Amino acid sequence: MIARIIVKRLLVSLVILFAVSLLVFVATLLLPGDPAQAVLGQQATPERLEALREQMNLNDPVWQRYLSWLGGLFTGDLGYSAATNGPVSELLGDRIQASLVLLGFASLIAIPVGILVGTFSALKRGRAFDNVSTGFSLVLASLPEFVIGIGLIALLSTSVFKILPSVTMAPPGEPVWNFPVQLILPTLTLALVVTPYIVRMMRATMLEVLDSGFVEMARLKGVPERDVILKHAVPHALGPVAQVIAIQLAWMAGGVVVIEFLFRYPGIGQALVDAVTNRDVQVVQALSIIIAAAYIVVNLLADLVGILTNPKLRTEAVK
Amino acid sequence: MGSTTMEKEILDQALCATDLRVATLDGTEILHGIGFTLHPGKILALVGESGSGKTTAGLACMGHFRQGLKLTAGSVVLHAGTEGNILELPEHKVRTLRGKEISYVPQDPALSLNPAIRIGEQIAETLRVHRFGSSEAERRTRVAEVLAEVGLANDAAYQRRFPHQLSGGQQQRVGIAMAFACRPKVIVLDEPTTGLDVTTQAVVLATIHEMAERHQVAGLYITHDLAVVAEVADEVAVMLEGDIVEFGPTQQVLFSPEHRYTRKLLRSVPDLAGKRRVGTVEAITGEQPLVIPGPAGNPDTTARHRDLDDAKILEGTPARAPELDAEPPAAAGPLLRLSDVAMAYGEHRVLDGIDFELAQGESMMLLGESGSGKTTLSRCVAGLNHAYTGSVELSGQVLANGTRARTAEDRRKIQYIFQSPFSSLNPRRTIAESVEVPLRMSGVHDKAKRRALVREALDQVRLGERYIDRRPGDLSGGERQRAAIARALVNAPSLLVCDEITSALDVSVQASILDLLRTLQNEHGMSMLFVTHNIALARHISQRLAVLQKGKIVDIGTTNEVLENPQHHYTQELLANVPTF
Amino acid sequence: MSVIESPVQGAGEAVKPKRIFARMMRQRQAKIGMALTVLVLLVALAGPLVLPWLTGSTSTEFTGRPFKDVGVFGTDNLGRDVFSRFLDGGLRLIIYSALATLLGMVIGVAVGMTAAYSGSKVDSLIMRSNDVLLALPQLVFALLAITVLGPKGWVLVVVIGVTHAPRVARVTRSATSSVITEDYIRASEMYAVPRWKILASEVLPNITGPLMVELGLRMTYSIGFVASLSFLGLGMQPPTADWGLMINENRIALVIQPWGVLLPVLAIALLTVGTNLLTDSLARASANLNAGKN
Amino acid sequence: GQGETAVLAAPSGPPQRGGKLRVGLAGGGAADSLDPHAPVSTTDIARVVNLYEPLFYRNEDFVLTPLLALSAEPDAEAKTWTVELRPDVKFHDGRPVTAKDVVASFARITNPKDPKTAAADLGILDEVVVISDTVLEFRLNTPSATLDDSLGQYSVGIVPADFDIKKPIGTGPFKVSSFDPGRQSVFSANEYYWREGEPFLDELVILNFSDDDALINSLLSTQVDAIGQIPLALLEVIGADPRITILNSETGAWLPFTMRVDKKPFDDVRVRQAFRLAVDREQMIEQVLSGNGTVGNDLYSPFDPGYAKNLPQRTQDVAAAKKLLAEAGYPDGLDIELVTAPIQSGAVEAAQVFAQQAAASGIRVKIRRVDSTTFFGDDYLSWTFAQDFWYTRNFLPQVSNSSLKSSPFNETHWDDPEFNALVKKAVVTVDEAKRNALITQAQEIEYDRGGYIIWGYPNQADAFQSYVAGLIPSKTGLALSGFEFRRAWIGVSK
Ligand SMILES: Nc1ncnc2c1ncn2[C@@H]1O[C@H](COP(=O)(O)OP(=O)(O)OP(=O)(O)O)[C@@H](O)[C@H]1O
Ligand SMILES: Nc1ncnc2c1ncn2[C@@H]1O[C@H](COP(=O)(O)OP(=O)(O)OP(=O)(O)O)[C@@H](O)[C@H]1O
Ligand SMILES: [Mg+2]
Ligand SMILES: [Mg+2]
Repeated sequence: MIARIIVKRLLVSLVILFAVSLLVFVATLLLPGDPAQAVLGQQATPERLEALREQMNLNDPVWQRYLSWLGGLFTGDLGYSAATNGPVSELLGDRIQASLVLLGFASLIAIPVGILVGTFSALKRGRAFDNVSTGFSLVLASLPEFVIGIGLIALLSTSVFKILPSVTMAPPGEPVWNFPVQLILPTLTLALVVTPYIVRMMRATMLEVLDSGFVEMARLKGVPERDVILKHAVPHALGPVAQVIAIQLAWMAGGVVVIEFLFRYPGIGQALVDAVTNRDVQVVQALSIIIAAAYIVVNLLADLVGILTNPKLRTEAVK
Repeated sequence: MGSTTMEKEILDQALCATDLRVATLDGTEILHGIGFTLHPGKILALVGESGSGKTTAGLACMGHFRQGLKLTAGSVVLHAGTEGNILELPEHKVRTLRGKEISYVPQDPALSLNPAIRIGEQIAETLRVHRFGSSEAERRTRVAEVLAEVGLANDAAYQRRFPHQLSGGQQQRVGIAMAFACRPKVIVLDEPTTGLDVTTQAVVLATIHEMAERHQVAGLYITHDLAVVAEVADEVAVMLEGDIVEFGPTQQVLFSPEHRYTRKLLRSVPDLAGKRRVGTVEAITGEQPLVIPGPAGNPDTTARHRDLDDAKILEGTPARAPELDAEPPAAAGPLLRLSDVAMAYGEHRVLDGIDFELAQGESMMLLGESGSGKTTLSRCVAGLNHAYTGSVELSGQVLANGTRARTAEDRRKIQYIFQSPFSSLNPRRTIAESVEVPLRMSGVHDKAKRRALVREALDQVRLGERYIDRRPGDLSGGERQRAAIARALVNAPSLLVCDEITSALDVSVQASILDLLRTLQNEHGMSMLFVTHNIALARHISQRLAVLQKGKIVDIGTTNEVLENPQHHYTQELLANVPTF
Repeated sequence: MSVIESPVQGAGEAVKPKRIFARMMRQRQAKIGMALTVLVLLVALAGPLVLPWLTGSTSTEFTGRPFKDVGVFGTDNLGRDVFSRFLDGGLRLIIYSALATLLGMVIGVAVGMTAAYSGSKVDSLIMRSNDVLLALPQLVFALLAITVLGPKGWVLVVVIGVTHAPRVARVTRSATSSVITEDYIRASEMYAVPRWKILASEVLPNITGPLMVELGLRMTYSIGFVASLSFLGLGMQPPTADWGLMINENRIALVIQPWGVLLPVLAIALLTVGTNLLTDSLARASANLNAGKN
Repeated sequence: GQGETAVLAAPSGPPQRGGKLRVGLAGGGAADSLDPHAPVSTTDIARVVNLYEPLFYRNEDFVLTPLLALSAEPDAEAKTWTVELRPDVKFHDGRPVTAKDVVASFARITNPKDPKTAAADLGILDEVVVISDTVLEFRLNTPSATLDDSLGQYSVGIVPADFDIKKPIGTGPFKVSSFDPGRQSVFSANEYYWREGEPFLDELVILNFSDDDALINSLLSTQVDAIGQIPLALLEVIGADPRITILNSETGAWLPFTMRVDKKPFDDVRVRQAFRLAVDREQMIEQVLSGNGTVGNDLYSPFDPGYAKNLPQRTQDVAAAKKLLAEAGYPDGLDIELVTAPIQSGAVEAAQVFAQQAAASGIRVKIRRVDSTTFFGDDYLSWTFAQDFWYTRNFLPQVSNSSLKSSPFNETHWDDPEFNALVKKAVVTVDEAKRNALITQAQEIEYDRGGYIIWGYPNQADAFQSYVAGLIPSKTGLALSGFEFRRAWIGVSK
């Protein structure tokens, strides 16, 4: 049954991805400037330009370019970067890895901390802990991410305590995780950006669940408070919180440019801005699809959590 | 009484609550110092209308107060005080009593069972936290045993079901099983049968009765249904706005009530036999004696006086509207004719070839259990479901399927009233704004005229001028339902379709609504299709009765015919299960 | 005592917005939120008017070398008075954010309501398209639009508004679909009230609760987005005084001359905290109203 | 290796050998390359300077100095130049540099199918002929008295005849160990390097940064040893850190406003003059450069021996500007759009200062900020009023780049017959004094009628950890001693 639901969602996701690819392709067509010119720069001769255009298939009709690009996607060929004169996959491979590492570490901190703090807040509703954590998460959630980043750098790296490196600098070919100390600040910043949302959602959902009939019933059955929370309340809050986490993760996948900028982190966000300014169309396209796919995958995962924590969805017929 | 009996009584008591006072956090008192005693093997019924504080009192016995409420005074002592006043015990001590010594059956099992935990596990959990039995295996056996006791299957597969895989009645029985699992001495049941159909209700009531008797459990049974009280309770306490206004053995309270409120409450309960008159206006179903029988069939004089007074007041009201006589209904053929109406939601056939006719000025009751298709059918008539096949004729003319396809005149003639007054009026609009919608849509553009018509309609439903600019939030459920009826009346329809319009309301409110409908029928000769699952209402509202089961009409005829000589075994079963007193 | 039909029934569902507002303002955090929001709005609105009278310079005049302690809060990266720029720099940010939020809300609400109301086929079509838009990375969208059309005010507003729309549509749809099952909608259907009118006058007033909450959230997000775009150099055009731009221009000197960053950061933070507090208490107020329903 | 043990005082005494220098530079991206003849970004230039060497180069005092050549002599009419190569120079792989390699290098640069950066400049080059193993003849189609200058650009490095970009080989003090475009490049010392004792470093790491903030932070947190080009406004503060040393170099680099002389309103010389008079140059230097710069007089090439020092310094004159504008038909002032982009630190800032200053003269400037790619995109060279950035150059090479009809980057569309004639004559004048006189005359024309507003020459400020030694100020405008890391050394073992 679960398998059927998942297969169905997967199919829908594929359709969505397909539509995204179409949109992205059309959107990138609108980018001003000639990609070939962008590669070769000002002094390029018309012959050189023409040759490169041919090489980049810029002279084919639009639909044909789309189809060949789409075909490429299926075979893992993401296209050809104008900037590096090499395959896009080569350019992005390390960056995707780096982004995943950042994302992974940040969520490793943010998710458990967010869930714990949110749960405690809900349990201590109206008391000091709740007020402090609600206040903190409110303020953190209101600060733009670069403000948090700049603050942390000034605090921990350059001004107050000079204990952490402020930028990431792995030598080429070496993965970022070989330098764990350099990962601390970007990870921390990202975690601080994301955690408040999880805290707030967890708190709100927990409050709702704690007010629900079955939690009251568990208490009336004489179940000790610890079990009431762990066995009865928390599992119910996980479904909706998973949705929020998914949205946050998806945002992290594509939206952390500012943080990557700040810490010179070699992730895809920076590559994206670079690619747009360089008119590196195929890189923009590839990145958009990758980010969209990431969004869809995490959402799928969140749905899965929702299904697993809700037996009704698990056992009922596929709608 | 001698002192020995007193002592015996004390020894006998399972729970004694005294001077319970509960208030909201901002100081409004909800319970004004009530007290009662529960005895082993006996059931005390706590009755009263919605909001009178029944649930609050029941939970107070468990030492539990809902968020926003607090105890201000009072004590609850379990079997002769071995534990002391449980309201003063620390939370973790109270926890050890809950579920073990005193347990609770919630009103709504759908909300109170954890949807993510299998039912067997939920029962086992109670056993586990109270260290019932010495091993897991022993507890498993107990789970199976208690499931069997409440009449459910108890095999492993059944225990592995999730709550949503059970029907409402089964869920409720799981709740009862959970409450009885640890063999408690006291059990609090909060309206455990509300929302169940009569047949299921009968089974659940029997279960409760039997369990209480067998295990000598003291029960506190909270309800607003007096018929149920007559079935299960040994004693009755009547609550009104946080006070117990009357207390005594069931027989005494139900058949010779002392308090005026109790009498009023009793008078509002419809009975299948139609012996009592519900409300003050006569139904056109036939003459009813204005007699409320006492326990031994003797007329209850106290009640009688009141009713006779009421009857006097009504003397000016003619039994039938004069114009009704002037215009014989049969002349123009039936007002409404359904032929071969059928409807399906996907694969699921909900209506399966419905045929019937309704004459002008006639009132017909459509009876059936939950899910039998009553709402679906009445919505087909009103044009709210347009996916039906077959034909609906009004005064000989076939109507289009959906309201949008019907003419304004068709729409005016058939009016539909929804079940829940809490949902059928837009909370953001004033009563006048809601009531004038049909006028607006049928082309009455003059604002003053609309206002006048609205006022008139509100008058008809006995809602005065002062309600006109209020919003539904400021109205009680009964008042809202009246407003909804006013909206249906404002355009002077010829057919009123009422879909369980009283089932969300207290009995006393129901009585006044029935009153209103009868008056309308009397005065305006309106036809009515009255949908309900409460067969006890039959004689109080309708001349004809149709019984619907699984999308088919299985019994149809005049009310008397059907009630006295039911043809279909389903109707017979229904009639057998109706709780009466 | 004798009244049977005493109106004891629950206070009923949410009523007049006025009541929500009063209920909201009774909460302490709403008062704080209101105070913060009004304070920042006041600075943003009145700021440009008191220049150069209050600070002695306009927001583009030079008062000293860059990053020096001239004037109350020092100078910025070009030697302009930070305080003057701060006073002059809030209005545009707030207006753009407000417009973007409004645009997003209007589109999102219209689409969400239509989807929920149209039911099955149209609904799933709209919502799947919505998913497509959600999956499309926002930043790519913003970058592309701004690169193609240039960082003009209306582009910012439209870009941000459009990225809001699918999210608002989602919320609106779920709010609408719970309202749409209410019988008063059926009643309007029964009287053949035109569909748009049902949406506008029956549905919309009843989903204002979640919508207001969403509005607050979106506003916060807009402010952050406009500021972030300015931070990346894609937002306001120089020499416009703008809080986001100020942060970008002056952040290299955070350590020596922090005011150029701190003032706008503080203002943005206060504003978003303020709107968030308001939103939160609004949510609570409407939740309380709904809780009284039973 | 975080350099915790670094001393605070600058190291002194003889250079020490060994160690690694990590250099952070802003700019560059995925398009970075190691091509010796097509450097684009700052990081490209830094790499090219350290990997390859041209025949001549401009030293820190902007004096043209032989590098791989020993000398270059023109014939009388400056149509043939004889170049003698430095002997015993070896490529990274140990092979000796021969005349053939030089020929191949220039063939690669001027390849008509794929012309490199310097190709336009070397358009006059007909052929390069091998005379002997160490002597070559450069034969020109048009006489040029300044060919040696053209041979002294960093983008004409000599590479082996069989050069392959995948295995980049040159004669520079460093050779490639690894290269990651847009991220970092690691170079190691060239053991065959011809200069005695140099380089001192074992390893050179060049890191790309896309953000000034990150760049400075990395220096402050000792993750890099030196950074090129810090914002001038931060000079004092960064210098105040005892761990950090500042390298503040005067340069002849310029950041002009460009007015298209063939387009309204700038087709009227009075408008151009009015714009030039509207600028308060001192204030420009103060606000944009925090005082770290030299005032300009609307002339480029300040280090050229022929620079027109005699011309009076132009200053802001609002009345005169207004008058000129009124005469040109703009009595109420005029509206103009200034296109700017972050093409160089200070560019966008200068635009803003200009907008503010010009307002006094009735010039209402609307700034349109675009990104660098757009700026250098399709519309580059056709903006009516924009900005540009040039490194230090001498007059004639600069003119051939930007001030002739045939110049590849003639932003102002400058094409003045009188000016052209003077330049044409100067180019073929071998006698230096005469040539300089002609240059002065040409500059006077620029001063009166030109389309550039050259308000100043920004200093180049770099910062490095105090334990780094051997870096000296350079007038070239290139960061960190003109990127000549061959002379850098680490003062204390880290
Ligand atoms: N948590 C609470 N906070 C404030 N008031 C409450 C709370 N719970 C109940 N009340 C009020 O207390 C009164 C009694 O409520 P209670 O639920 O005990 O009534 P009830 O008799 O059980 O009604 P019903 O038949 O509808 O279940 C009502 O007026 C209700 O509005
Ligand atoms: N929109 C719908 N889609 C699918 N099935 C439906 C829908 N509405 C009702 N049904 C099904 O049709 C059957 C008849 O429903 P209907 O509401 O007419 O019953 P009812 O007799 O009015 O019941 P109740 O007494 O509970 O109101 C039920 O089995 C119900 O599950
Ligand atoms: Mg109750
Ligand atoms: Mg129904």
